[in-house]
Amino acid sequence: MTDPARPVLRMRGVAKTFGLTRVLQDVDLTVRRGEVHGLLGQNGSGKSTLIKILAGFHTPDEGSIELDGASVDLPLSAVDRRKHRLRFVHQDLALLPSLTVLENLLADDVATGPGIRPRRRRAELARATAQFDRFGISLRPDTLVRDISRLDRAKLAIARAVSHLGDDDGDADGAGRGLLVLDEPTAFLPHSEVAELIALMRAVAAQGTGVLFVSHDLDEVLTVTDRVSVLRDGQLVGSEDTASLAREDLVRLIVGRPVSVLSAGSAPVSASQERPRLQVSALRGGAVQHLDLSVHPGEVVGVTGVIGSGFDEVTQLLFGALRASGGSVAIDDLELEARRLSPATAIKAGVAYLPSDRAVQGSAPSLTVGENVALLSLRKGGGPFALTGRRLERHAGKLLRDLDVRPPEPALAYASLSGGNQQKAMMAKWLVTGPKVLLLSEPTQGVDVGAREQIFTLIAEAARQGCAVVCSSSDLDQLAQICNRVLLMRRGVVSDEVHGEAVTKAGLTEMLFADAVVRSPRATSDA
Amino acid sequence: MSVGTTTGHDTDAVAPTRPGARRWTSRIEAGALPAAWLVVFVVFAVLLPDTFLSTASVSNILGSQAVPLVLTLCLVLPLVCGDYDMSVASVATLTAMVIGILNVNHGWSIGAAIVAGLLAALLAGLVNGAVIVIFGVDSLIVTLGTGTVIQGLVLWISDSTTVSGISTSLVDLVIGYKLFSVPAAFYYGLALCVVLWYLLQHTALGMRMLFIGRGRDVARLSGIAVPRVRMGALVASAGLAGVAGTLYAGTTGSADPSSGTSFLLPAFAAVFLGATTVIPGRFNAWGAFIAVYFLATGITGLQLLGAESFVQQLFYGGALVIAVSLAQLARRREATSAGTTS
Amino acid sequence: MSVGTTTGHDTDAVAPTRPGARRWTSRIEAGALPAAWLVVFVVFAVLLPDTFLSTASVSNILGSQAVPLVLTLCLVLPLVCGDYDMSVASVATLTAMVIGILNVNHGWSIGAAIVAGLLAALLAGLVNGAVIVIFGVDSLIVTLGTGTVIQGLVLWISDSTTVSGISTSLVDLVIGYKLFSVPAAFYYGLALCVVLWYLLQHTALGMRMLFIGRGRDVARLSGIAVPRVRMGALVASAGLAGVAGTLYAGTTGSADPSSGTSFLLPAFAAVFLGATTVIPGRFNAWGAFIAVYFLATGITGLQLLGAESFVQQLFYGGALVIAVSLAQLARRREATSAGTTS
Amino acid sequence: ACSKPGDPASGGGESATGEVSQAASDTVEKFKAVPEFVSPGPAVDVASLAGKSVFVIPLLTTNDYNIQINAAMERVAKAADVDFEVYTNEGQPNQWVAGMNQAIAKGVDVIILSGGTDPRALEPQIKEARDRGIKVVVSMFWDTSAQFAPDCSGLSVDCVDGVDAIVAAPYQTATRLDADWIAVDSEGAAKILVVTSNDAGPSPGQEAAFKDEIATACPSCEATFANVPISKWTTSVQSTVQSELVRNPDIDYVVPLYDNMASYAVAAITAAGKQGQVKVVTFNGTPAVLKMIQDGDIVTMDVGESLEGAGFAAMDNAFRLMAGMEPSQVADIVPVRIFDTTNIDEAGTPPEVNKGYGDDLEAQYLEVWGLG
Ligand SMILES: Nc1ncnc2c1ncn2[C@@H]1O[C@H](COP(=O)(O)OP(=O)(O)OP(=O)(O)O)[C@@H](O)[C@H]1O
Ligand SMILES: Nc1ncnc2c1ncn2[C@@H]1O[C@H](COP(=O)(O)OP(=O)(O)OP(=O)(O)O)[C@@H](O)[C@H]1O
Ligand SMILES: [Mg+2]
Ligand SMILES: [Mg+2]
Repeated sequence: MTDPARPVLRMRGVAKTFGLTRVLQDVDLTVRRGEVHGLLGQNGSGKSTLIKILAGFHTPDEGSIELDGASVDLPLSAVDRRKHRLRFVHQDLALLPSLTVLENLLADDVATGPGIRPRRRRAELARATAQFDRFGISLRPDTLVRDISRLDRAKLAIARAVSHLGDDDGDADGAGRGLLVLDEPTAFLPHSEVAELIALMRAVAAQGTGVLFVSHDLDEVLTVTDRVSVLRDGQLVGSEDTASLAREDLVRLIVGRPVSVLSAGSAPVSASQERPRLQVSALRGGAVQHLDLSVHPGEVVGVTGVIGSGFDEVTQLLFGALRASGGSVAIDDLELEARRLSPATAIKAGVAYLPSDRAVQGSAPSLTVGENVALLSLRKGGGPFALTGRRLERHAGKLLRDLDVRPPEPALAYASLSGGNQQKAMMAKWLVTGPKVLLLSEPTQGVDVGAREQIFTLIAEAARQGCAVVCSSSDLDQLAQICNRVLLMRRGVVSDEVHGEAVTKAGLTEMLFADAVVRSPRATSDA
Repeated sequence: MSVGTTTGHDTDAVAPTRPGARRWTSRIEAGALPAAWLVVFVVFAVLLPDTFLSTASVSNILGSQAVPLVLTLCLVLPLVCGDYDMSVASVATLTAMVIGILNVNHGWSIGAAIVAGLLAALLAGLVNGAVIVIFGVDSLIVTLGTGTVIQGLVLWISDSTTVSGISTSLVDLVIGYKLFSVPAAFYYGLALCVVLWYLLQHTALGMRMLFIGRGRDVARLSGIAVPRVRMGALVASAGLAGVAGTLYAGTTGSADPSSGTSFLLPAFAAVFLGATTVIPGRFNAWGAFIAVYFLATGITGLQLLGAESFVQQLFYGGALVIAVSLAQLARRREATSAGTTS
Repeated sequence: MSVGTTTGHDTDAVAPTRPGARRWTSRIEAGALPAAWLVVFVVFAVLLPDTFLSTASVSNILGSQAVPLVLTLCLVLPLVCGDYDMSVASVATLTAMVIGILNVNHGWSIGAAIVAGLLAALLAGLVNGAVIVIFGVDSLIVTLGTGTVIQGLVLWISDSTTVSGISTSLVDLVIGYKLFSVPAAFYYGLALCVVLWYLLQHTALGMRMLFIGRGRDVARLSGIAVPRVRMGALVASAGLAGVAGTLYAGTTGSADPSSGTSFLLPAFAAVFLGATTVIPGRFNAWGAFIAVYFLATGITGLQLLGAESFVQQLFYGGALVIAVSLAQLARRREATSAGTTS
Repeated sequence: ACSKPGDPASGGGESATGEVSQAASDTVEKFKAVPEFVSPGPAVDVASLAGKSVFVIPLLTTNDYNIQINAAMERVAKAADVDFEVYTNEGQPNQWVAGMNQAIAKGVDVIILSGGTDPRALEPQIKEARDRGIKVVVSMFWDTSAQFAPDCSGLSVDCVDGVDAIVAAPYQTATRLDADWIAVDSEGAAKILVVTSNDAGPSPGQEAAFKDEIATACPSCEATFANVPISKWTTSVQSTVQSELVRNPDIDYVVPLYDNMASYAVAAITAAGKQGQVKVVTFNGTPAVLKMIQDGDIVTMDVGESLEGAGFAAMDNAFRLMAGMEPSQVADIVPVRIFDTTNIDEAGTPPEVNKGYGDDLEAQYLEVWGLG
């Protein structure tokens, strides 16, 4: 039996550089048995890197790691990870979209051990079914992961991580009850699911397992964690008992200064009363059954709902990223048939769209920041043969500085920017086209508190210049801060609408979870 | 190098469906190539009831494709892991030549010569693996390069001459012994198919390879020893190429220094064609088997019809394009509504 | 098909650094191949001061590589967009053969014959593009298939015979006229390099192609007409293959049905090698140029030394592997600490 | 005196079904013997040519056939103190062009396109060579049946302006010998499959020659033809032969036109289980195939050609041109011999290249050249 006092994880003096960039420096981190430990920090502060060191993916330059009191060789081997029951939900979930749900679920099991041993398909299937029942996942095991919703993907990743923690052979041969590491698992989850996940973490911790939990949502962190550690620029600025911290203290620890926007309920940008800039009628397609909507210049309209309600498809349909099956869209005087919309026509009509999936739909990570940012402004150069090259770098450099992308270096690979800066760079890419309509999908997903504030400012600025903004998001806090008006979708139609003073997190939460009878869609939509 | 020739990535947009529907089209897709095979078979059986349907003809189709089949199968392993191996044909030639030289010119026993030939193949695989995995260089260009080097080595050791008179015991082992009047070589290919099928579909190792091919970083995060498995696949691929070379030497009873390379592109065509069937979208052993024999059936039918050789080429290329397009059509059918055009 | 042979994906982790540092290693990497070229040149210049350094030899190196260079360049376009074109060598043969047959056997004027030959090439490109883009089929297997079909067509229309006696005005245009005693063909290749360089590095279209190759979704969502651009690249690639075929016909004054295919794999090797230099990690025109001439310089030097054939192959393959590994090492140097050994 | 295959039957008269023409039997007997030396022409003063240069562009330098021819040429060039260089290549016309350019730039005296290099793909370069006063010899490309005139006057087929001399290759001679031998061996009752390769230059001519010869030598024999392009030899010869054996189970002779196709034909017969029933008869006399005659019962006859003889004949023409003489125009200059089970051991055990064509070929040439 292991000594209960021994921490599950103790990292000492861990340092890591990528090339010449110091990402982690002298980090000491201890996770005790049975505690939920929050790991906080701005985008790029090194949280995921620390976690990938634990996963054996990166080798630290310096430092040592003890698991269950025994020091282990670095890089951490799969064998040690298995022995000490380190389980992960990685930031991007680490699922393979082209493989099936079952295969993804088994990934960690097949990763080590004798390779030629036969798979026992029936047992695998039975285990999968059990896991799915436990986590309320209703998926066929042979569905491809790319065909399931992001929520299901997150649940799958969590189920995969937790699957062995409950096994009863714990505490054998010096191994403890393990460590569950969750890197921003809540980014994709709606409220109800977050609550379930929090319950799950508690339950897991109650068994004696340590939980390391990364999130940008301070409310979640304050709710669930016992202790928190905060990274700033790769250095540990403190490990504290959560109970001893107020929200403001946390923000100050993370950002290094107080941030005002977060503290108060927002003052939404006011909409001007001209005629609508964007007018949508009878739009349908995907999960959306019917949508009428008009947005005035300077107005920011939020769309939210539960998973499957189609709220996140509204922006995709309006941009032509997803083909609509009917309806029409008017931008100023330009009438467009929704079915004919394609990204090209939408862009020509003055529409900009920030997809939620930055890595695949928003950017080409292997190309440079400059290229990614300048791709759209090329069109303005006239004709297909506008010169690029050095002019591009200068042009992009200016854009990056204007939007405070750090570092404002166009020649860097886009992938090397941290999440928040990637998002700001994407904003730069679209805002430079001077859009009339700005469509946003989860604009601050995985973005830290500081960058989040800057992005809000950018949105407000775009609205002030006459943009009609539509934002689909499941982040109610965010909607409350930026929107003049929020539509709630249920089963593909707008079931409710909040405006004016009512647009607060509390108001939205109430609306979302109110067990209200769905009223007639026409009546409730944009009157 | 980030020129990247990873084979495992999905290029297509998502094809979302309800699970039931997915099943249905997937089955059509998987069945396209076997159906085409059946059609080709029936057409020729009707056209040529006497010759095409004879035992001799069937045994010809089955027996003559052992070398192409094994070369196609050996490509499956690195391709599943996301690596190209363009050196397999050269490695096969190397093995055949080593066997020929040692057995004929140096009087080694055939067994010892085969072992030496296979060791040479494995060594080539180790070099491929080391450069690709350890240095981290793009597999396509490395294996194009090592393939050329090996080709040069073969010319060197053979003095550019054909070696004939390889022990008849090898020839007997490969095409002499027959079961149901089909030469042994066919059964070796079949056995290899079974082994690969078991490995890929029914072992943990097979799944690791699949994970590596579909996402190297994710595989590492899952704790898979990516370099070791990739290396293993490349070495195994070279080893199997050595087996192909042994069969080749046994088929012709001789080893010539230059002919082997003409197997390369047909093997690639077959392995990609095979990935449209059985388990559509994945490189798989039975798919490769079906692809090789589908093409061989058509070609043999045309030969029996007395068609000119250019007609055979038109059939070969046309069948390839049409079969793949059909499989893709079956898959796209329902995806269209999702508006996910490339 | 999700077997996917996308060329644009990066398999390596990114190696982000402060800009200064990045520039520095990137420059070493970009310089590896030109440096190797220089070394090869100097070595042979010292070994063979009289023959290798002569005008005739230099002009021979430059002039004789026009066809391989153009074939290499025509691969750049689809590869940048993430598509393989394995049919270019067959298309070049087709064009040469159409020119030969129309000019020699049917008495067409050479100009008209060339136009017909190039139209045939473009038609082949349209077929490739249609099947790949519209049906959405994997480019590697489609072009392997169409390449075989075209090869069959060439055998058909030519009756498998070489056509000789193509108009001397074509021959003059290709190798007759000289500037600084280098045949015109070299300058055509050079001009094509300039055009491709301008297209890829200095136009919006070039950048769109790059985005299509590296991220088809983002390209689509940025309003790029992905199918049209991919199609265009495939048609252009076939058209340039037609130009290569025309140059080939002009170089030899004849058209033979089979020798063209041997250009395919060397062209692939060169285009991938070229992607390690000038703009490391990207297919680019000058890189292809340097790769082709680096290899040609070495081979010519060895020929002048009287080295045997196999030595040339060892050099060719070895240079390929070593040059790519060196370029990769330069890049890895700083990335090592990132532990990104995949 | 020296009858050759294809000559009208001298004594046999009409052959009936199942009979073999006397001419065929005579020819086979004659060509089973060691070939007699054929003089290329008047003596040449080769000693005066010291320091001149010969540049050889072989079909390719990665096959034994060309390597052996090159070796023979090199040996006598050394004896004559003539500069000798071989251009290494892999058989691409593009490379031959570079070789021609290299030779022209060097200003050599004679270029020999040797062992199958296609001069039709080098017309522009050959013209340029002529303009520079460089002589061009084409060796082992055109068949002995082709007429030759240096300026192409009166020639319809395939002439390349600027070629100064040719060494004709015994392709059709050999093919006719194949036919004659089969006629005799089968006693006039053969069912023959000829595997051709239309994209190999001499193949169509050989096919016609085979048809012609078998019709006179053995009227009751039947021949069918199957074409396999060069690029498909590895992958298709075996299955083509096997398919033909299925189509026509009576076939008892398979004639791959060239040795390089023979091993696949052997594999086809073995795989079909027809060892002992079907014989392979072919041409080139490469040691590997001659060895198959010694080793097994499938390959039963191979017409050998002396590669040494081909090399000497090419150098002989080069010497003549450099000495300002008329080139030799002897058609059957390259020694040819039938090797079957009766005389195979004369080629050596195991067979060696150049063995079995008489021992004094080189000496006799050296004598003609005044070096003996
Ligand atoms: N493989 C890598 N090579 C080079 N630099 C890297 C690599 N991975 C991450 N970085 C850099 O290291 C820094 C820390 O990144 P990390 O992903 O750990 O941040 P994070 O705290 O998880 O941020 P986020 O909240 O956005 O997830 C960033 O500047 C990032 O650009
Ligand atoms: N590209 C796709 N491929 C396969 N299935 C899809 C795809 N997009 C949506 N679906 C399926 O359609 C259903 C509705 O998905 P949708 O994306 O509309 O949900 P949502 O309300 O937007 O929730 P989320 O927050 O997960 O995006 C889900 O069951 C999902 O699995
Ligand atoms: Mg992170
Ligand atoms: Mg969704």
